[in-house]
Amino acid sequence: MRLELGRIFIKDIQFGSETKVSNGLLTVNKDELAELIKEDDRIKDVKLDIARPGEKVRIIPVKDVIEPRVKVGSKVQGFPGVTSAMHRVGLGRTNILYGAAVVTIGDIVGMQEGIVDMFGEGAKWTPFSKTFNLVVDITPEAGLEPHSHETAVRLAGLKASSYLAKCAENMEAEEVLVYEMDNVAENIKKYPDLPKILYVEMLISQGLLHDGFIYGVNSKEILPTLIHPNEELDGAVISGNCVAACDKITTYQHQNNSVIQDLYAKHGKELNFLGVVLTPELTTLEGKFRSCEMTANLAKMLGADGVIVSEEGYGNPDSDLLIICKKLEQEGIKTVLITDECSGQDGFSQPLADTTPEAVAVVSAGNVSHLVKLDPAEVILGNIAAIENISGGWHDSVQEDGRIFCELNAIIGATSEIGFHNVTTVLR
Amino acid sequence: MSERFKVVYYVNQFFGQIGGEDKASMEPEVHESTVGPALGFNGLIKDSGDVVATIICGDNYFNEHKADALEKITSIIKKYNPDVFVAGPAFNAGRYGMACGEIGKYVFEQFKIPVVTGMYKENPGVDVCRQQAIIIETGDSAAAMRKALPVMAKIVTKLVNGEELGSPSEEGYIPQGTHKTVIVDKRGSQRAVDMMLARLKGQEFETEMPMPVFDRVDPAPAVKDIRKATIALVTSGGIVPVLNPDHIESASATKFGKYDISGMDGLSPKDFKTIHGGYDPVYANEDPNRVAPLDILKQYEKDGKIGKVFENYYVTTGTGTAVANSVKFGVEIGAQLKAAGVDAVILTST
Amino acid sequence: MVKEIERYGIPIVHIATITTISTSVGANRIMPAVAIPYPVGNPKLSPAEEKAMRYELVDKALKTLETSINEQTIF
Amino acid sequence: MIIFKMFKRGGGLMKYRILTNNPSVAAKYENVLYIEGTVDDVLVKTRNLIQRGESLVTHPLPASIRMMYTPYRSIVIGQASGSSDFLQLEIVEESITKYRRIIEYRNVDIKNNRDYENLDLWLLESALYEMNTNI
Repeated sequence: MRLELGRIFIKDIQFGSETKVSNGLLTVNKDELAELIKEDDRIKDVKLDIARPGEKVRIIPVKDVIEPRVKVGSKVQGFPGVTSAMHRVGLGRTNILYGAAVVTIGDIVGMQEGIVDMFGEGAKWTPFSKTFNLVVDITPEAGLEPHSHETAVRLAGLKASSYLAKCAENMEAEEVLVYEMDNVAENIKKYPDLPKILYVEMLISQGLLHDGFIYGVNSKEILPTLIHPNEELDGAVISGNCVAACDKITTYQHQNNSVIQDLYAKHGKELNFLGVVLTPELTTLEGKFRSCEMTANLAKMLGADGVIVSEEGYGNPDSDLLIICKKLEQEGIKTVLITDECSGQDGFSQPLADTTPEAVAVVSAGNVSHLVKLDPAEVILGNIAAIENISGGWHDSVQEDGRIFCELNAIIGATSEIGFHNVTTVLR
Repeated sequence: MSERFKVVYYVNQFFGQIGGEDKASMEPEVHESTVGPALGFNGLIKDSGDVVATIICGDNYFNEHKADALEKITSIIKKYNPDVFVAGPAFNAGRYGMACGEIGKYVFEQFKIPVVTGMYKENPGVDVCRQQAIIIETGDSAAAMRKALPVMAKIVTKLVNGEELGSPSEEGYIPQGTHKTVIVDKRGSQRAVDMMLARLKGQEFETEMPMPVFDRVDPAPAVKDIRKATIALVTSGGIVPVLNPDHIESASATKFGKYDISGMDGLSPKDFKTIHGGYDPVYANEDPNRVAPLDILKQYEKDGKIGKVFENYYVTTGTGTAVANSVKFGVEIGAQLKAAGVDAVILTST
Repeated sequence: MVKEIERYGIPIVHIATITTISTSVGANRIMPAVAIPYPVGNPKLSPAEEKAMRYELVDKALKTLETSINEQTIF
Repeated sequence: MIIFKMFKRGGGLMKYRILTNNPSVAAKYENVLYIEGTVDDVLVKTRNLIQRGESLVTHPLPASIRMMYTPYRSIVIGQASGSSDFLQLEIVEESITKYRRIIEYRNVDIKNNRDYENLDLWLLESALYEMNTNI
């Protein structure tokens, strides 16, 4: 399977009369996009804004982040099984408005969370301070029940991303990344001496605001599934997860899954990348045992020498991570886990994340309780009161000088457990 | 820092060149000269700072008159208003280490200035102040002085300049035990791939979330004749006299209780109850022997099947994994049992 | 705690419910307890039965102390 | 009132209960052990029952830190299995430790109570659905 990702570098976004890209400037026809989003009769109104890196803008509460992309030469556009009919992804050519992102915001059931600061201290902690963001804030029709509300927000973001990139279908890409991999059998023949590595990506799969989707199928409905890494890189997996700001996997992070990218970078050279297993993080213990057992079995069947396991969320998924690790290590398969930790605001508590003797190789994506002080913003996109509800915010977290104390867990992507960001902890 | 920084230095009677054990009871005195290690230290910081005062205090005096000593030291510090406080190094000297630790912790908390000391890693003073002070890891004797002082001087200079310290191993200090969140060059996924490859190649790798390591101890020899043995009863199940006279905490206790049970023939619910926060107390409160089987042990004693039940019963609270404090309790309880000639122990956990 | 006491050369039996934890913290003589809230009791039994059961448990505990072992043993 | 039925493998009904401090759950389901108290109280009660040999059907913790600040929690407990399951005992113990550490510096968010009642109910129903599909 060969996938080409053509990058068209975006260096600014502005509203204008026509949606187009020229010399790195993405111009967006606001009315046209708004009309498109309002085609969904669950949506009463939509507000569109732009947030650029360095601007004193705070976006809150962020629901999802999506990278604008277009499938070149394809009649069917959009996310398969979600915003379009099922179609093949993971091969052919996809053009990307690289450096741009759609950011959806708005509250569903008082569960506001997730800050993206485009400037100052806060910008350091989120990867989405570096993208030019088109911010989509919908107002639902009165009385819309939360499940539908969540769906409407999710689809609005995905549709907006496809809309923005449509104009780039026939553009010349400035950089083309090629992701190509033979089938497992061929690869083993080709690279007999390279260690075979599988990637297990765990997904929160627990109900409203706690779901992920694979080709539109809710991940809580699946058994652990083996997919080609290219499928995920090309839009097969999207986020419906509106909690866990710091350690959820946004759609953007699925499209650019960093573990997949970094394994690909060494594929055929230092390792043999077997593929991706998507594993649901369920609520029942029985479900957890089943998923973990089957995940370990898939790794065994594929002859994996090593498995990198990434978690999503904190709390009950820690148990899944532990059990998968234990089962794999007992089979003699070496694991590396990526997770985050809670070692208290002062960092002095022993992290509890995952303590099983088998977890000998763990990457820490940071302390979720680490305190940061955010400088005052000039523009708030969204709702400043939401900071009080943000995980990490508390009643007096807004200071008189406008600065905000918050824990890292309030910041989108801060402690990404797919290792998307550069945060970690060190012992001092 | 354009101005020169000021250091107040603390040493004991020995390093203060007053005398040995015979002078260990001396009260704190202050010298505006640099004495002992303070002299060497002053030479190492001479480009940017000065030791403005050396405090010399007897180890015994400090440990026996802690409040007085701290009060005197406080007034000295107020007078000289230093930018940083340095104590020791104490190497493996226990009383000196405790003094450096207690004073270091106190000064840090009262004056909010950096505190630097030096100790051998097993010095009991380490645990006293590791979170407050930067403790240079030294050798176990004064022979390590020449190595320790430059390390201390370097760290002191960094701290007064507001520079961030590197890792404990780079800088030579004992980890404070904090997990500091930092931004690094490589993203997490890349670190994971590198760690995986290192693991598979059998190379060394460093996990970013180390587990507590438990050492092992050889099994003690079996009791030769149980009928003559003194058996002690210990529990982590939180069964204490009903008024909980020692105020033992309901979880992760910071102390243990020791109660004379020699006159009892069991743990009566009238006299004992559980304060453990980790389980439903109903059953233990109905009959505390369900947690610590004193009733049966006493019956064994009466029947002559064991020598006797040790007169003191020991109790703390904790689940199996709360390690740090339980080590300390084990050391103290073990010492007392050993001294009392106890032959064997039954420990129950909830 | 177990280990530190044993370090003085005093044999010690650890009666614990989650024996896996007892193993990992380094106890050598380990005996499974009845349940966390009543390691050496059982409220479902009559008082006489319960006492008899506890008698047996203590008997077993004392036997572990009389047994020579070379490694961690769950009795 | 709904009695949620959970079947045993090989037929028959398995006894189970929902431990909850959420009035909406108590109002909707019959086999509920309602706890008038905090999430911490629900967790402690769960622990006590597991320590007595009942079995943990759903995990005591939510899947994110954000959810830990919410004031309601519903946990499904199955009938006594007869023997204590170490893993369940450890999960429930560790859940309490984690919960308390996360909540240490925080006040539980009660401004959005109605929403949280509903959210907890929906998440519970998602779990019940998950249980029901595994027969």
